[in-house]
Amino acid sequence: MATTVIPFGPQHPVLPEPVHLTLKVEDEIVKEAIPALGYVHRGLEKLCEIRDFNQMITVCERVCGICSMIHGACYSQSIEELMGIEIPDRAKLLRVIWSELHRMHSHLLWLGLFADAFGFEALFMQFWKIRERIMDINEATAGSRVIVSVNIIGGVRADLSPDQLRWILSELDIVEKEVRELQDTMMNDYTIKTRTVGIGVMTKAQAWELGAAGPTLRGSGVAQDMRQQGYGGYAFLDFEPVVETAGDCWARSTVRFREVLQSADLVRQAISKLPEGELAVKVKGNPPEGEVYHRVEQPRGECMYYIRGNGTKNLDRLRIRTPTFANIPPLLAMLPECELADVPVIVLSIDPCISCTER
Amino acid sequence: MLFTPTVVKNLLKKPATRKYPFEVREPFPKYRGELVIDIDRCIFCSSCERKCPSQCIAVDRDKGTWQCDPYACIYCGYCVDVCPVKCLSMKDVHRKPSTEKTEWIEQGTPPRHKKKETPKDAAPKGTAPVLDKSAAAAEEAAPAATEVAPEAKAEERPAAKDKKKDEKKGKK
Amino acid sequence: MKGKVIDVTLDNVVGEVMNMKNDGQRLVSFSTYNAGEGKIGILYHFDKALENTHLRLVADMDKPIPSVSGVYFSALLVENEIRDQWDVKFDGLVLDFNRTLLLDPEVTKVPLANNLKIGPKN
Amino acid sequence: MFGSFIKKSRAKSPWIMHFDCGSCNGCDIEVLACLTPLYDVERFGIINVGNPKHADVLLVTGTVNHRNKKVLKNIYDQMPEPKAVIAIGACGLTGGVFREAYNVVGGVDKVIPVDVYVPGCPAKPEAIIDGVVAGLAKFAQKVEEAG
Repeated sequence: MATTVIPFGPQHPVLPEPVHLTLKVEDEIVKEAIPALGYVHRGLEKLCEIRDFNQMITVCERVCGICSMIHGACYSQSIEELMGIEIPDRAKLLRVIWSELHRMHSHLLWLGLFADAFGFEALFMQFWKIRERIMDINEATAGSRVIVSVNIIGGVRADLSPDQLRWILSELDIVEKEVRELQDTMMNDYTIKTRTVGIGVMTKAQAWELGAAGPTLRGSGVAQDMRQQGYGGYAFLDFEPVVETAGDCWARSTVRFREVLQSADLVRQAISKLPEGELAVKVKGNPPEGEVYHRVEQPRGECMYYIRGNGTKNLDRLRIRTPTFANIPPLLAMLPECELADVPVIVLSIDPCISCTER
Repeated sequence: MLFTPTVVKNLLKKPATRKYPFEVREPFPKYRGELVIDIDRCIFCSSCERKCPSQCIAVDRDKGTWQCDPYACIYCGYCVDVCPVKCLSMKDVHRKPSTEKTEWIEQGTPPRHKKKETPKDAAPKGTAPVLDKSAAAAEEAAPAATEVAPEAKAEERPAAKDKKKDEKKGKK
Repeated sequence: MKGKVIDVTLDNVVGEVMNMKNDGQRLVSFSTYNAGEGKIGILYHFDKALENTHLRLVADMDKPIPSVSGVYFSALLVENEIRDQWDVKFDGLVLDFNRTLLLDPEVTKVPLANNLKIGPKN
Repeated sequence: MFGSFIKKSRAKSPWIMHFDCGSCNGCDIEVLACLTPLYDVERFGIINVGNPKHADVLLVTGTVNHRNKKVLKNIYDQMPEPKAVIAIGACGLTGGVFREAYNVVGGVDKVIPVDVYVPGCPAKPEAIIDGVVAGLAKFAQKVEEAG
């Protein structure tokens, strides 16, 4: 059988972002996939040499616009760990609230895009309509729809008033109700099941060995979520990772669907436990010499920051390992032996965030 | 088939669409929109310049200019937080799109320097070229406040300053 | 830094990584830093049940470093990235992009190894 | 007669294409949000297409780097005349916060001519709609000039 080479991307209608895959195809069956990255590479890790450590928060928030809050929180937590700062409990829980709101909107966004990938455009519109409520919460409470920019070293910049907390709770109830209405469609619809069940299967052992992260890992049956570490405000909350065992595209979408509901629950818990108090502590001096390794859970999985300070206001080294970077090797292992028509679905099932990957 | 109830529900409900350019929603008061400066209150301390993560602000203390590249600004609001005299603020509406890149230079009186710089000489330098460019841009959207204003500002500013001087004199 | 740090050398890095794999550890990623003049420090981060272990390798930048992508397939992207950012060669990379994973020929400076220029790619 | 009909329809129902250069996804999802029920730019007769050969207006988000500037140029060249380009977000205008990074060339206007600049980081859907409306005016003018 002759091999045909089909380029996938960089500009592809299914992918909002530029990534290129060279697919070697035999009779509509993909035999090999080779990625080509670098279309979004900016080189922001190097910026830590010319921006001071406070300004780097805004740069880190722009690693990825979808999970910007969590990048910012991860960076701030790393610097706080390096400098030995303990931030107020209220700031910790406020970070949790915004982080979980970000996770919700990211997952809803992904569920929409996923529906779009197999041609269910009405479902895409429905999910994005629900998502706008969360964007409104972000805009009203933090000042921007996407990049909320609430983190500072030592705490947070914005506060939530009791009125706003009540409003968030009522909006969350509406969001949860509307999401639950779509649960049956997403999990049991005949068309969706045909396009996702048994597609792109990855076993538990494979996922672990290839270093998959986040919902891709949990969809294969590994109960690992960085929030179990109890970093920041998660120490105050009850938390159980969401796990599915099938390891296919359906399992991964189900994990994300259930995580939307779980995040809503975490926001409620955080609001109920929100103590009164300061928003931030004063930070004096520069990050000392030393290194710090910090991991958080992003919507797409585990994100790792490695920071080396050198006693000046600029950092020596900032290394960001983002979840999609870890999920590309599993993707390369999933693609062979799938049908060409399933490629967009499988690529989207790892929730690719290319701007994260290439930084 | 399982999606049908949602479709029916959506069909019976009011449309979700916000008819944006025709009906503008009440903006959220906390929204970090367009950056504005009250140049008369600025003391040219350069705090905003140092703090800006995007390095888009340039303050010249000797000439008394405050310059910002609005197209590189990332609307983070750090300059607003750090400003000691609170002359910087952010509107709750976004900056309007334009068809030309314009420069944004504000001319104020530098502190302590006794050298009198009449705003009439200074205004054409920075703000006049902006004027005709933004005129083209302004025909569609509602006129952008800062760029279109210089004409008015150039006239207003001396008056404002005279008032202030008068006040000061009065106090003395 | 959280977790245990084990120092390794060029000779035993692949063996140590192999031990880690046999122990059921998951490769999280590598981190690199400048470890003095002409030297690169590489940290191999591993994770098992949320416990971290790190292997620290300090090596010369001009000598090839043995690749661990034969042990952990997922190491290939990181090693290619290090190849891009530091111009460090890896021996036995499964899929070698030869400094084209992220960068194009227009970038003539090695980004993270300061003040180092490179010639055209071959 | 037929020619004027096409001319009119072109200006009344422009097809847009969105290309993400190197954006952080912030502006990117805001552009997508414009297409969803709450903002719905299809009200203006706009259709989002995936093929540059069908497109009249190009929306570009994000910084330009050495690799994607070739893609951007290629896509721009494939679009039929007349065409309009709308650059969105601080990154698309100047490079934004990443201007000084080693792999960033700068704004979109360093590679292709830009008609409308939409500031913001990320630009709000409202701002993008304003930008698209301004871009359409410019596009209609270009169609008129092209005859």
